[in-house]
Amino acid sequence: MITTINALVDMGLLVVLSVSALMLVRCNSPLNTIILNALYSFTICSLFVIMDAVDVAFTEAAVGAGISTVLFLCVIHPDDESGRLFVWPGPLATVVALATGLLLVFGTFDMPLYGDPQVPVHTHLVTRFLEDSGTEIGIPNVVTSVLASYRGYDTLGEVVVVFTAGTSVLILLAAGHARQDSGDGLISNSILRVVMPRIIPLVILFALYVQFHGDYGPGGGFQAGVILGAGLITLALLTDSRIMQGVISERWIIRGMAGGVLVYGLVGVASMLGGGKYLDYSVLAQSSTDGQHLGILLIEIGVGITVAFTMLSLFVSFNRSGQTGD
Amino acid sequence: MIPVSAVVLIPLLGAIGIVLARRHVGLRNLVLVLTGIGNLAMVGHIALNLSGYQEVQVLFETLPGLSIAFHVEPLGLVFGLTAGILWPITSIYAVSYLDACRDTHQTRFHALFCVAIGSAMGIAFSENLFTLFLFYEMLTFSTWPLVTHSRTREAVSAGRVYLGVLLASSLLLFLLAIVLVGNYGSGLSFVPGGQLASTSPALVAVLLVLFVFGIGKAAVMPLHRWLPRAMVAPAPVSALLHAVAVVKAGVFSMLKITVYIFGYDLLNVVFLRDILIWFPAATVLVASFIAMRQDDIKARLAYSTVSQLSYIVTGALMANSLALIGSGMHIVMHAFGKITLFFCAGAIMICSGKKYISDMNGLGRSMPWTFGAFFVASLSIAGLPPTGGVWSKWYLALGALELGQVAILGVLMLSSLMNVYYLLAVPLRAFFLPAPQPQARLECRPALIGPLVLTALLSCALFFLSGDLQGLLADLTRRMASP
Amino acid sequence: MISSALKHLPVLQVVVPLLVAALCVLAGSRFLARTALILTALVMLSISLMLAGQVYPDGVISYALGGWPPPWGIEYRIDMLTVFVLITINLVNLAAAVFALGRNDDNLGRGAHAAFYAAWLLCMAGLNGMVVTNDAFNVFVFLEISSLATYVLIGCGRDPRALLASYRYLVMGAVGATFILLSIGLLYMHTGTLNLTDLAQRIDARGANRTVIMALAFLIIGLGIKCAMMPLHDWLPNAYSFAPNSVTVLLSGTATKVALYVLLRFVHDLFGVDHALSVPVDIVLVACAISGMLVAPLIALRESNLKRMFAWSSVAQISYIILAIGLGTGAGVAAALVHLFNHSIIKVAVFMAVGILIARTGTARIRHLGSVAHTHRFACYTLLFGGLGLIGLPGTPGFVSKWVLVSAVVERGWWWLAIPVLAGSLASAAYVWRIVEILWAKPADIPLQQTRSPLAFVEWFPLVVVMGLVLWFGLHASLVTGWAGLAAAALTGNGS
Amino acid sequence: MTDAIPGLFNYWVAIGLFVCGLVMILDSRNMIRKMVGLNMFQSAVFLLFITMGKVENGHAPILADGISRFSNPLPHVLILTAIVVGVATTAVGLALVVRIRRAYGTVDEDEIFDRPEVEPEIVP
Repeated sequence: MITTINALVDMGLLVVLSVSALMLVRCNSPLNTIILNALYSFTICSLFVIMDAVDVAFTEAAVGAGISTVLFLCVIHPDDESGRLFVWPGPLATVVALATGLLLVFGTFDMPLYGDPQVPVHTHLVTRFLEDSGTEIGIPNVVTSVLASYRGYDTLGEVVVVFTAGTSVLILLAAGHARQDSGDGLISNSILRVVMPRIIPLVILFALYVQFHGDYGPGGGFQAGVILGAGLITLALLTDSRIMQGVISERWIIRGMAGGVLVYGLVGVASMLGGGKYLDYSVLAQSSTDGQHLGILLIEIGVGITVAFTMLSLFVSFNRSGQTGD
Repeated sequence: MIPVSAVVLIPLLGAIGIVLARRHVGLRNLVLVLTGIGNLAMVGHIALNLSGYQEVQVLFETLPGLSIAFHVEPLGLVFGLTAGILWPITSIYAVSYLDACRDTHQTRFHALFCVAIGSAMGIAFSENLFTLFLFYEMLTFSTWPLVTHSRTREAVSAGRVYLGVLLASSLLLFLLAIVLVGNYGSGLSFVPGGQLASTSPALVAVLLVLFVFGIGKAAVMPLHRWLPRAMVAPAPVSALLHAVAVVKAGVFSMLKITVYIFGYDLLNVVFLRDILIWFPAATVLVASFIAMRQDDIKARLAYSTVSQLSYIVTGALMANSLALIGSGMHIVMHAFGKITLFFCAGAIMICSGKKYISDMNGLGRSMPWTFGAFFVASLSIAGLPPTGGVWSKWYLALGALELGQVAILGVLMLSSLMNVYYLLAVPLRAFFLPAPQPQARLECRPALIGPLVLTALLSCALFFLSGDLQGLLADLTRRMASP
Repeated sequence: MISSALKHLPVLQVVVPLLVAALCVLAGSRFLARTALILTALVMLSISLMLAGQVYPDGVISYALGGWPPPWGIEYRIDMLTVFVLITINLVNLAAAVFALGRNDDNLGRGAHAAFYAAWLLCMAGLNGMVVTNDAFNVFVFLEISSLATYVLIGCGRDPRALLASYRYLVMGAVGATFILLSIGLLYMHTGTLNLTDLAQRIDARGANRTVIMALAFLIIGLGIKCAMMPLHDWLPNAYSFAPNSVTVLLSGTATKVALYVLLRFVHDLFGVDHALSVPVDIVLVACAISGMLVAPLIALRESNLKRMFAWSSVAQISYIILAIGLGTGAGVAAALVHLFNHSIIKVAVFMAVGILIARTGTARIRHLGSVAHTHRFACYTLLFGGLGLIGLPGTPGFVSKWVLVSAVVERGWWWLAIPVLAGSLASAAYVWRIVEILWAKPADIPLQQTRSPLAFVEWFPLVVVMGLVLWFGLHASLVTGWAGLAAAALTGNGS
Repeated sequence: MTDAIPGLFNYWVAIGLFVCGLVMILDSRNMIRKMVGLNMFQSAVFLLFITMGKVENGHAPILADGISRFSNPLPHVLILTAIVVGVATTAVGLALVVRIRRAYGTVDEDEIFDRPEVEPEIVP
């Protein structure tokens, strides 16, 4: 039985989470929905931290609370404010949802209890990751080891998902619309305009830290990419977006998106050429752990590039559509 | 030795030839007639070299145990010969008929006609149920455009009934029966003695029901509705397809299945057979009743066909060698008789514009050849000498006696009496009743009259040739006795 | 060099389209992307065929990605079943890719063409990835790659309703994917592993409990959405009808088929054919299948849009595959595979013909298509023959499918199931013939002569090839059925 | 049974979120709100995964001296990927919403579906 303070915090956060979920369901205004959604994301982030999933928490904070919120904000429209969002769910939806829920509750009684270390989840695959990754891969963050090496192929898939999303948004929002240059920056608050540009180098520095420190602590290419992307987006928001276009054209943003995927994919090709299986980093250098280090470094860079440029691309696409939509 | 499949491929190639020659009417018609003659020559070749055609010819093996294959056996040969002889005659009739109608889609018509005949040939020489079903459906689909040839609203709606009944029965019941035979029986091939010897009696009974009602082309009531509706088609279609190829394909399938899938030994012990036989028997009577009340000549002929088809189905269900001979002969006799009648009906419609029997008083004197042929053919259908029809009915009657079903014998006799009444009435009315107004001579051009006189003469000739036919079929019964 | 590349074929099957997609976006040129699409499609098909050449004599190929042995790493596992599906979808892909070069009815903005072809390749990479992988979570990742790409491909349709269709598919698809993720989580919870082979063994060893049953339930719902099983089919008709024609061709032969494959894999491999689960999976699948095969054709019969009508027909045909899967026997699996292949090639031909017709006449409204057959013979005759295949008339692959299916049904002892199967055929006959009647016999509604235009090579060539396959496999089905039998043996041999 | 309530509470909350999300997806008219529901729906599953990865008295799975008990990193890896997949889906969905608004002037499903279906002009 779990009686630690950890469990109490856990339960408390769960209650907060439930409340915010209910508020979200009942919420009637689009803007509030989005803000509440961000709140909900942060709560669940804290829960992830409590449950030792620091990398996940980091990602959820960057994505669930960060990127998603930005995307939602790009899409809502002043006209939507008038409509009532919440309606009491119809009988069909209620029955379907409740039936699913009851089925799940029924199933929970065979599930392992929270924190029980003696269940198959903790005794089968994971023992190798925890016990041997130190010698096989040689980096402390087991999540990074598993993510980038043991299940590196899934991560390639993940990058491709990001790339696919970027490409998809590009296709959807490029359709038939000539590019319109916005005049001034979007945020006219003068304090922000003064302060933010000075912070942005720090943001970029932080991103680089997260990128390369992922082996040792929470973080990695994905989170770094999001931060870098966010920094550049902020820059664009604050200043004349043409400045950003001067720095980097849309063409190159798109190429960057593809470039990261290629970096990742070609690391795999390189390991095939080196005589190993696809994404077997051990063959990339003299010693197997050096190879793993090198491989993980390279693919994390690939991830970072794709994610950062995809964030930029998403922003550019949505931003353009926002301007031309009116 | 030319392979059996040539009888199927010649008409199909002919169809392609007709389409290719569509810009030159003369060439197209030549191709048509040559295809018909070539096909007849091929069937004749098979008939004369029976000993050379003992082998099964496998065209495609779709799956193990599921192949498109052909063989030659007496029943199929009889059906194939009948269709083969009548087709070139019909071609000549069809060309002149459509020209007389100033039809503008003759290429389509003739090409599909070839496909339909090819399908009928495929049915005749099919070696197994799969091949039979393939060509059965091909026949259904290739005749749909012929039924709806005029593209009028009435024709399209008739086409729907036509396709609906035939497809529904074949896909739901016939196919189910084939699948069951394939899975529970020992194979799909037609072999003397049948394929169901080792199956349970209940399954055999179910299969019998499925086959009798699944083969919609045999038009056993209540699945007969498509046949009268199909009469919107041009006369040559009604003549060859709905008196010979399509409907005979149905009853022929019935016969072939009873002989080669069930086997008479098995069929005679199925209790349900004695109940089921009353469906075709009732059809014989009821259709004759309806035919008596029809004034439209093609409708009357259509119901007469329904009735005569059920003679054959009844014969097939009697499951004895006399009835088999009778049924096999009736395929031929009825074909020659009925095609003549339809040729006549077409000729009357083209040349005098009349289609109601009540309008035909005295018409015989202005169209003596046509009504003469009608008279002869009516005798054949009714089963009176000197036409071939007498023999087939004779054997069917003997078969009914052997079965011990005197009631069925009665039904057949009664129906024949009605045949006499409703068919012979037409020429008698035309020759002996006075015409409402004096008429000029209306007889059609020779190309239209020639075929119908020829088929009428052939009906008479069959009276004398029936010995050969009987010999052929008796050979089959011997083969069944010693599989 | 070559021989070493042969060792890597399983992963190349997926990585080649992935990287080419990235290169397409990098290059950004429409011309290059089109060339790359065709070449990659060819390469993918060749890889599948070569894999078949390797698997047939050698048995199963296991490829450990990253060099980590399964179950710790991700494993690619190729057996006869895998290559069967691989060849099917890559064949379809090649045909659809060539067809996509023709007149396209998409709504792409400037500069989006290269991205469109990239999305196409990503979709195929995702689908191939789902097929070759032997890792439950990897299935989910590649499912999402293909799904995202599919959403956008559908959304490229010219009609604005394509956007709605795509959106709806996205929502349903995301729910389905989440169900699948949940199911994978529950399986992982019960066994501690993600490798399918390992999972099967551990489920066998530990027995089933409520967690596993729930996992199965959510899996069936999730995959049911992706493969458009009857009550969960809502997205499919609109998605197919408003997508660009070439995309419809692609999807009809690949996306749902791969979902069915995954269903087959999970249901048979993990839960075993005769596994003593206390839930009647077979009954559920069969009930859904029956409702699909009877209801969908009736809706198709009332449909006013040609493409949507054939989309409903897909729902119906998919039900046959689900029925075969639900039988839970080796013969059932074989029947499912046979129909999977046969329906793919028939539907591809049909949708190509429909695409050609719509591109010419400018309308998909059935009632505007009167007498079109007289001016657009090629497309209409293909449509006719494809339709006959959908009905399942002898001489077409459809008959072979139904024959094998009904035989499997009878073998299972449920001979009465043959009745809905055949009734479904009859219902298909009704909607097919309705179209035939209009195309051939209804008076023309639009100035037909003006709609004539010569067929481009990329339009008729793939159609002729696919039609050739349809004709060939209608008459010589032994290759397909034999292979399906081997594949079924590979599958049912694994689970128990 | 005394363990069940604290031991399974996480799951139950996750299920509650799951149901809330499902209701939002099934019954929202507003397409944007539907996407929010989808996010919630997915996060419920994430919560379930992370819950099963937790080990009592465990630490974040970063190897360090003196710590021997770690929570399970594998669910973390899976959910990292799943979160990314989720946001990718959201992005594509919202892009579609933007296009739908452009084409129909609204993001209210009922409003769009209440309109009569207009077939586009025939353009051969």
